[in-house]
Amino acid sequence: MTEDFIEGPARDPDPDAVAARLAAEALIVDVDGFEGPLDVLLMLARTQKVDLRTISVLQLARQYLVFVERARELRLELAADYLVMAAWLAFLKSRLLLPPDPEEEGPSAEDLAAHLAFQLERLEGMRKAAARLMARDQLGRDVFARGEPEGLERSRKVVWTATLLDLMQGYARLRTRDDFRPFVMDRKDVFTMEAALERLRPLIGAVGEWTDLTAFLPDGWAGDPARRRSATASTFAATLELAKTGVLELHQTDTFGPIRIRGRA
Amino acid sequence: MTDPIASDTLFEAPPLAEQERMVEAVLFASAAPVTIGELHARLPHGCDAPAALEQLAKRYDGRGVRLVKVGDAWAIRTAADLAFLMTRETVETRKLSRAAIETLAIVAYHQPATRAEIEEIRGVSVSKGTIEQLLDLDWIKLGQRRQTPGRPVTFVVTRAFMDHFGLASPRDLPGLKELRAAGLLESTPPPDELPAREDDDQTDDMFERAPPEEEH
Amino acid sequence: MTDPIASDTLFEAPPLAEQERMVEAVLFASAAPVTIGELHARLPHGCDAPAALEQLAKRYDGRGVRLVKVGDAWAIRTAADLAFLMTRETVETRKLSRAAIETLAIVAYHQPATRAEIEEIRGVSVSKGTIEQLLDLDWIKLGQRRQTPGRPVTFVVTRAFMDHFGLASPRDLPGLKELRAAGLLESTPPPDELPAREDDDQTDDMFERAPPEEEH
Repeated sequence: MTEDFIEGPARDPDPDAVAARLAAEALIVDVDGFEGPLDVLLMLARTQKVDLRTISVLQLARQYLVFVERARELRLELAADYLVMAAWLAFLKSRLLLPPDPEEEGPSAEDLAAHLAFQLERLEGMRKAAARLMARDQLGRDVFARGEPEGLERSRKVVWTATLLDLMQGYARLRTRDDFRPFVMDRKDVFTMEAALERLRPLIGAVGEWTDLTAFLPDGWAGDPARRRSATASTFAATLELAKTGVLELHQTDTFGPIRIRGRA
Repeated sequence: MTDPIASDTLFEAPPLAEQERMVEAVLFASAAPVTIGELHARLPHGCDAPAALEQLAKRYDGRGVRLVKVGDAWAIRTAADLAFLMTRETVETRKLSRAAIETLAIVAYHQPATRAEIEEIRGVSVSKGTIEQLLDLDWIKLGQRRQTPGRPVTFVVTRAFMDHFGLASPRDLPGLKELRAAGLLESTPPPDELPAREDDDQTDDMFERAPPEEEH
Repeated sequence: MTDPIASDTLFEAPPLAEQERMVEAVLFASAAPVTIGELHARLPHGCDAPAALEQLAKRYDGRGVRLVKVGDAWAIRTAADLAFLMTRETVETRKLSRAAIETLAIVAYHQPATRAEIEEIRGVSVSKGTIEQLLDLDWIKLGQRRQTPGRPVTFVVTRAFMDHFGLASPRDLPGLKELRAAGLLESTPPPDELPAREDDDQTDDMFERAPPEEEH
């Protein structure tokens, strides 16, 4: 719509400056309709009525600066992009007007102008391409897919596999597992020598008479044969240990006869 | 002549070949079968939908798609003999879980085996899913009920199991001694532990009271 | 001969006429384009899908529906000249904004294109909503990251885009040759001091390294 608005005044036979001014005014009315400064520049470039390759960037810069000036007069708020472009174009304009400075490094004013023209041409090219793309026959508008598709299914089937080796190894693993159960000592029915020593040491000092070893078995260890065996063995071992240190004496009258002990205080 | 607009713009109906094209496009794009009435409403004035349909049906004769009548409406459908092309199976191979392999091995070596027996040997409970998977695979099946209190069901291996594992009979499963000789038992248990589990006897044993061989 | 199972086991492809029927059925059944790979996966072993497609395309020449190529896939679509019959099927799509249309065109003609490149060409920043809308429509998708500092993501057009606009390949984009001849698709870094957007300037044109086509 904006485009139509511009095309009108641009047809005016008046010189470019007038057309540009009119165009700029038209632009200002609808600045929201523009997609950034490049878009505005492209619109202004069209008012020059020449191929974008031969456009006068100097004139374009003037047109744009007029556009920005008018926008300010009308107190329209312009986005920062537009002002940055205005500043840059003012700079470009001055460089294009001055003779080139041989000391100056970087791109020449002509290079910068040429690139701007390229950008405009490229944007124009993309716009035309987009229009041609949208003018193609479109699916759902001009051509149609099957309305009632029957569908292509892709089902996934899982095949489970195992080999005979897996089977045998699995069985072997099971059948040998019990054979290798870790050995656990049965501690419930074992009276250790440490326990016997601990028990005897405080008692032995008070024993002045020969006393049968079995009298020193702890309570609850004399009944059950397994427990009795364990307690007897450990108590005997403890007495030997204590005899070695000289705190008690042992006495046995004959083979398998009762073992008697007494303290040596 | 009843439709003034159509007859104004197109005094003549398009040729039948063109009508056939139109019917073809409409049926193709329509989300539901189309009745003759609807066709007449959509086609240019003066078209003969039944005639166009008849031509189209002839054209599709023997093709990959057919013109079919659904009630009083018409639709294009793929030929029934090509239905197999519409589903495509992708096969994924997965290794059986350890639980499933062990359960299967127990059934194979001890069949008929009850669930309680499987659990006793594995030392853990057997999930329902594992048994179901093996039943699904057709590698085990229900045997006769055990004649003990509770009459528990037993499991036996199938013909499909033997086919898969390349066994002529469950007797062909190697015994523990052979497994050991083959190096499948990683280490040798202490000698005096062994006689207690006369494994080979045991495994052979079960085939003496041979499981009912299934007919497949 | 037509028995798929028999031909599968004999490793003998059905005759070309039968393959053509099969391709016809598969393409009719699907609303989306079907790739050559998918066709081969569905057809019996040894089938020559491109040959069958060629025959099928000839058969449908001038009919109410057409065989159309969409990248490496094929689809059956109604003939565009019959669009006037399809008012009932027409999908009212939300009108795309100018920004979205231009962004789409830039991605299509310059793909893979980074966001910075799109902005450089349009001279204005691209709103997130625009990219999202195009992604939603499944007309653009993420391509490979550009191997430049920051590894920016790139966008490429999809098969759905080509399907929608009836493009057999990205080379068929309208005006592509002219744009390229005019040097407008080349990467031309702006000289310093231009108030241009930061870009990473590798607008290689897309046809040198085609984007990976997705499976459907």
